[in-house]
Amino acid sequence: MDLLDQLWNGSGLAQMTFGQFAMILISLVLLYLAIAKKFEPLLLVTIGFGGLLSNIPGAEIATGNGLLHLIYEVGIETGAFPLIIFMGVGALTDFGPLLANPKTLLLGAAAQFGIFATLLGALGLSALGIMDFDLKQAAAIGIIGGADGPTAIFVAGKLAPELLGAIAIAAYSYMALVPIIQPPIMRLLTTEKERRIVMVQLREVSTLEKIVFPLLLLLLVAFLLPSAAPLLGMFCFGNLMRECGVVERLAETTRTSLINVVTIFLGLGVGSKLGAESFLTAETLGILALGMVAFSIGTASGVLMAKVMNLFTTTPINPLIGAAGVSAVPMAARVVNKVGLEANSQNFLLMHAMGPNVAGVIGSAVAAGLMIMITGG
Amino acid sequence: MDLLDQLWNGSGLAQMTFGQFAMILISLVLLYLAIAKKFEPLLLVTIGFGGLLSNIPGAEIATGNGLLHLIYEVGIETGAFPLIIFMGVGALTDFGPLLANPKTLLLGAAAQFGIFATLLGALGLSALGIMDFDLKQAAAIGIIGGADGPTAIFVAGKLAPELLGAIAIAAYSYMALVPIIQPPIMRLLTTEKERRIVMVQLREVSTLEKIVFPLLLLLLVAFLLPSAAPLLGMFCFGNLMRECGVVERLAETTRTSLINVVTIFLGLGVGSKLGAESFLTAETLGILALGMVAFSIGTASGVLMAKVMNLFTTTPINPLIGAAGVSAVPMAARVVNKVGLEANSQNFLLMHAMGPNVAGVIGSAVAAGLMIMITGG
Amino acid sequence: MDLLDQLWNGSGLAQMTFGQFAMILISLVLLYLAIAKKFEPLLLVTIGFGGLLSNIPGAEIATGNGLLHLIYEVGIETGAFPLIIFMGVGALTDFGPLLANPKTLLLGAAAQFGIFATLLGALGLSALGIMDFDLKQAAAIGIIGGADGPTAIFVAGKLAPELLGAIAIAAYSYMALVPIIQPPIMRLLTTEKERRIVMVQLREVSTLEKIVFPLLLLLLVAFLLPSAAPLLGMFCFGNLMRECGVVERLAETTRTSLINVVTIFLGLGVGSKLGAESFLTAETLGILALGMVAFSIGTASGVLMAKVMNLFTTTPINPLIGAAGVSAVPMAARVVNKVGLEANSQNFLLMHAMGPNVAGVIGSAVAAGLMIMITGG
Amino acid sequence: MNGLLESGIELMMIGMGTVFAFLALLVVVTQTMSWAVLKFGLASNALALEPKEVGAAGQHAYSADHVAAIAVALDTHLRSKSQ
Amino acid sequence: MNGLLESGIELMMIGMGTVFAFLALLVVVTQTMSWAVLKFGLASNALALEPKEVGAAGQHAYSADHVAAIAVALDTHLRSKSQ
Amino acid sequence: MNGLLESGIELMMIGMGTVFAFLALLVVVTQTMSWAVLKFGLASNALALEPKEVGAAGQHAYSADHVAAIAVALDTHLRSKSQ
Ligand code: NA
Ligand code: NA
Ligand code: NA
Repeated sequence: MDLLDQLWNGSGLAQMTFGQFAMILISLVLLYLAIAKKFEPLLLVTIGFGGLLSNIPGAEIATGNGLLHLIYEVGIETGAFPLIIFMGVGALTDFGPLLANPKTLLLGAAAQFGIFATLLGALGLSALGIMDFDLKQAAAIGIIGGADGPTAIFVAGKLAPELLGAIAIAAYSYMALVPIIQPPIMRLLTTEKERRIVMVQLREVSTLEKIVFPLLLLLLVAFLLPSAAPLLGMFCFGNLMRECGVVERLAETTRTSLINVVTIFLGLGVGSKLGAESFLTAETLGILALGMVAFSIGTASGVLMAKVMNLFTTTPINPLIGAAGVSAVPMAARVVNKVGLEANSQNFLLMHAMGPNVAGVIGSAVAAGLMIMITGG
Repeated sequence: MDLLDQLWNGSGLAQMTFGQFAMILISLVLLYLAIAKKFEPLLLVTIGFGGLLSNIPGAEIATGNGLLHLIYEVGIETGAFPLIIFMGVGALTDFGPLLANPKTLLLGAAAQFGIFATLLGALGLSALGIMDFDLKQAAAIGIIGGADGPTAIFVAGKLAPELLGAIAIAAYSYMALVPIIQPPIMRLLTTEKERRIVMVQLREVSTLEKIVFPLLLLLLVAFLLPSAAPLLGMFCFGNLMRECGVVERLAETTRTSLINVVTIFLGLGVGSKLGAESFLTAETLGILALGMVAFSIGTASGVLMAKVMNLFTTTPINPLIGAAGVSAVPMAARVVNKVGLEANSQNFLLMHAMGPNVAGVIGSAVAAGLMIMITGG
Repeated sequence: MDLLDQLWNGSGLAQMTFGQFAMILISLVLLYLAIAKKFEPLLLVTIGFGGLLSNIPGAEIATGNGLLHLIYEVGIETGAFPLIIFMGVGALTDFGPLLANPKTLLLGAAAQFGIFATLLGALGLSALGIMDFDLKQAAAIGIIGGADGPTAIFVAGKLAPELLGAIAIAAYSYMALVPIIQPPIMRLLTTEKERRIVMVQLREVSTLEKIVFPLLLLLLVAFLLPSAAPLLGMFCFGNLMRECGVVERLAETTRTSLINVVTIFLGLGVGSKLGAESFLTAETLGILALGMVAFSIGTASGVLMAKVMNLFTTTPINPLIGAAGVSAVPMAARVVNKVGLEANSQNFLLMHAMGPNVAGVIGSAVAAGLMIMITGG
Repeated sequence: MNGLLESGIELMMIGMGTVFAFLALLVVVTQTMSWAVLKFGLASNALALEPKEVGAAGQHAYSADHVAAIAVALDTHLRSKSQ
Repeated sequence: MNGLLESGIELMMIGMGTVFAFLALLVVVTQTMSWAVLKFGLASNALALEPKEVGAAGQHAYSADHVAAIAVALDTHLRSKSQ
Repeated sequence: MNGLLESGIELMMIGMGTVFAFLALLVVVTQTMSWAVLKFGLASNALALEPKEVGAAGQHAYSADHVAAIAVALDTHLRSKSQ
């Protein structure tokens, strides 16, 4: 019978490829990690479900006029969603700890070494003939080391959209793995005595300083590194709305309804890049491996930078807080606090680690701007 | 004087057609029913007002670059708005009662007979030369029997956009009329004794079952009926966000701000299809008549199915809950409860009716997917 | 070294024009006024920051595929954002005081004289060869006198997008300056005795009247002035959602999340029109000067109209409330109250001034519709 | 340029005329509507009397501020008693 | 037109068949899943027991209504005492 | 491929240099700004002292939790007294 044939031919069983089946399993693993293990659930639930939808054979949800493809085109190809998320993150960020101790910005700078080392690693793998990444792709992969989901997605969307799925998965997975990846590196590179260092209490920061800082940051970007202006501009805008005190209803919506809605669609849009044919490649394995290296090097650089700074300063810095410079806000700062408490149960490093933590966001946005400018995004 | 002429020629009085005048009256009636009689107000207020705006002569709000036409193109032609609403409905749906008594899924299946009978009716009217519906149009009209607004709009947008206004009006009107349409049919097809049947109390359902169910449903769709994946995928996504417990802020926004905003724009977009020239046709009358038939047959099928199931089972089912299988959540379940209480004032059927009620949503989405696949949407 | 050259050439210092530098200063002044002086902060913070972003050399945020340009195209060029804001304003507006004393609608009519006088002024400056505005531009400039931000942006977007930045800045600046601009004019045109007039207490208005009024207003627009239908239609829609009592969840979202999100993007989109090359022109100075005139004439007309009405009525009107007819809701009504209290410390005019205040919104939307129709928007 | 000024004057006259006529008509129509509502006793009909769907928007008879005020007052009151 | 009616009948039969088959299969799969969850004691595992992230959505053990009710009751109580 | 590695090394050096230079400059600028704010007594000026527009976001001096706590405490207190 004709219609029964049509029904069978239209069914998933008749059309499913092995790759799609594998991707459905991978998506289910992502959902398991997000739900049962609480790995960055806001993004991994949405990306994971998007991945499921994208690999349903014949449904064409992630291609043509399918909803997920439209979401991708409207929000990710244009860069709009990552930028709006960044605005929301700005509206959620308190620069107080950073303003109380601005030197910690240098820790956020050092941790970006992970980005550039990974870029070099990606090019090295290509030089050895193991992988085949060009400069743009290597730059996009490097940004995983920035430990900033929206920054990574923004850069990948500009420089290497074909790798966006793998890069986003790697970025969020390693951000979720921060409590597992960072502590051994932190312990390896510091002595027990260093980990016990008690830091001077942070001064209170005035409202005016908090209002002026995002404007100052934006002006510096405008004068020196305009290519970082979209990311840092939206970040500073969100933060100014938060701090200026006269548009509280806008700030409130930005950090609740707006960021939530955009997170859902960003996740689905990224998920649309988990189609089997583009995700199940050797490149993805390379990206996952390089991402892990990026995180480790970033963590190490931050810690070592803090030790270097201690050679030049009289008010000592606990080198553990350098690890927070990779960003992964606020997870990395919490990890610092936990490792610090192991060494000295009275030493609360959380607020001290928040400075390098948000500095890491600025640092990787600066690195992202540079990459886009130089490799011509 | 030139300008005065221009003013008069631009006025509504000079340009209004009789059709537009009639449609303005019809829109006012819809608003009256929504506001004074509380007929599905969330949709009939917005659709009704959209209808008013669309019939203002010369304002061109529902054509060209007019706002309502843009809304239609962006949100309804693409299918995005009904799908987002479905995600929101998923985030509002509790599958607990269904999981406690999965057999009630069969009641949700039976009630879809209304859909297919109506399809046949529409084709019959065409065969008789009374109307002139082709297969796609007949399928879109049949979906009214699914008693699911967003499903009906989604299908009509794909298969018969020219009938979308009439189909949406019919679907929401009859959903509002459930308390009037269903009880006589329910009483006619059941004995007093049947209506008094007390059902076994539902067991408690664990969180894990609630988390796994939407994934299971989606996988079944993926393997067997991918054409239902957009609708059921977004529905399951919303439900997973609701149940998984780790993205509560996303679920909360989905079932409040997001669904509210999209409801407003969906209503206005549907309203843009109430232009006189496309709505004031014999087809609209046919659709309204067929929609009524669809509802009645769906109700009857659900009730009769419950009676059939009672022939094969030891734990008796009150056949009234079969009527809830048409969906129209939660109105149909409330009607079941009310009719049940008339027969036995101690017999609360509400929770028992919620199972077939949400099963009806799944059932009509499955039917919708089928229709789109077979008639080639 | 090649890369260092590229870095320097890409920097803001190397690329910045004097105009961009000046616009950055102007944007900072707008932010200062918004934050420190609380000048219409919801719009001036967002427009000001948009202006900053638009003048970062080389960042191209407000051109091509830049986020702000996309926002402009999607939301302002189409007219969608001002219309959605108007819907939100409708959901925030209480027509009670107006319904209790409908004659105050005439005060809202009189105050629109500022619009037409300014239009004439703009054409006069062109006739004198000082400026060079055509009829459409003059009409768009005149609307500043309506003291309604979204109306001004909507009209400018249709008739003179090249002047949109200056017109929006002028409109919101003068709305913020209402407490400074209006009182001297009000005192000049009234006697102490007139300012002391105590008005009859307003009657209570029934729910039904509040529900019928927006529909009545829309029908009048439909029959007489369809070109005002987009603006007044969305306004009435928001108001009907507010008053009808059956879609409270939609009304609530409209006046919170939705209006907040659209305000943010409207501000950024308007800010994208503050690029140096289009803003730093003699026309902008002309627009600022004309806008000030528009406000003053509007205020005077409202006050004088109230005095004229007192010649024909037995229940006296305090002429101060005429000044609220320019709209600038609710600032103008508060100014009326304050000036009234100076003359008679027991005379609270706030509620009496709310009538002409919302009448002014209707009046300028009517004027806007007219302008668009006649000058062919 | 004279032509431009002339259209401006014409536009001003027509414009103000229309605005006034429209709003004056709205006055009459509104007054008639209110009169009809009061005349036919509709101001107190079911529609007008039905309470708004308050739950959805979380509006309560006692606002959070109100509750806070009462609670604080009680708190203070009881503390003063306990001394 | 007969052809159209015939496809309609075919579509109805295939359609109802598929809907029934799909939902019947869902019944079986769901029952199996529930059985497995209960069988392997997963219904009470960590996952199921962890409380939902309630804070984010502002759900409190005592709702605003509840608090209002208590506050009002106390208010009344204390007023009556003070007379 | 060597060319690619070379551009990578160059990009790394320029990149880290720029990131450090930028953030170091930001350190100096920020410290200067904070110094100026404190120096000119702006930390306690009207702007800094004005309370944020709290009403709009529904933040109250007494949070709902706080009120709930007080109300529940009172509830308990009065019940214990009434026994
Ligand atoms: Na970072
Ligand atoms: Na259904
Ligand atoms: Na106005």
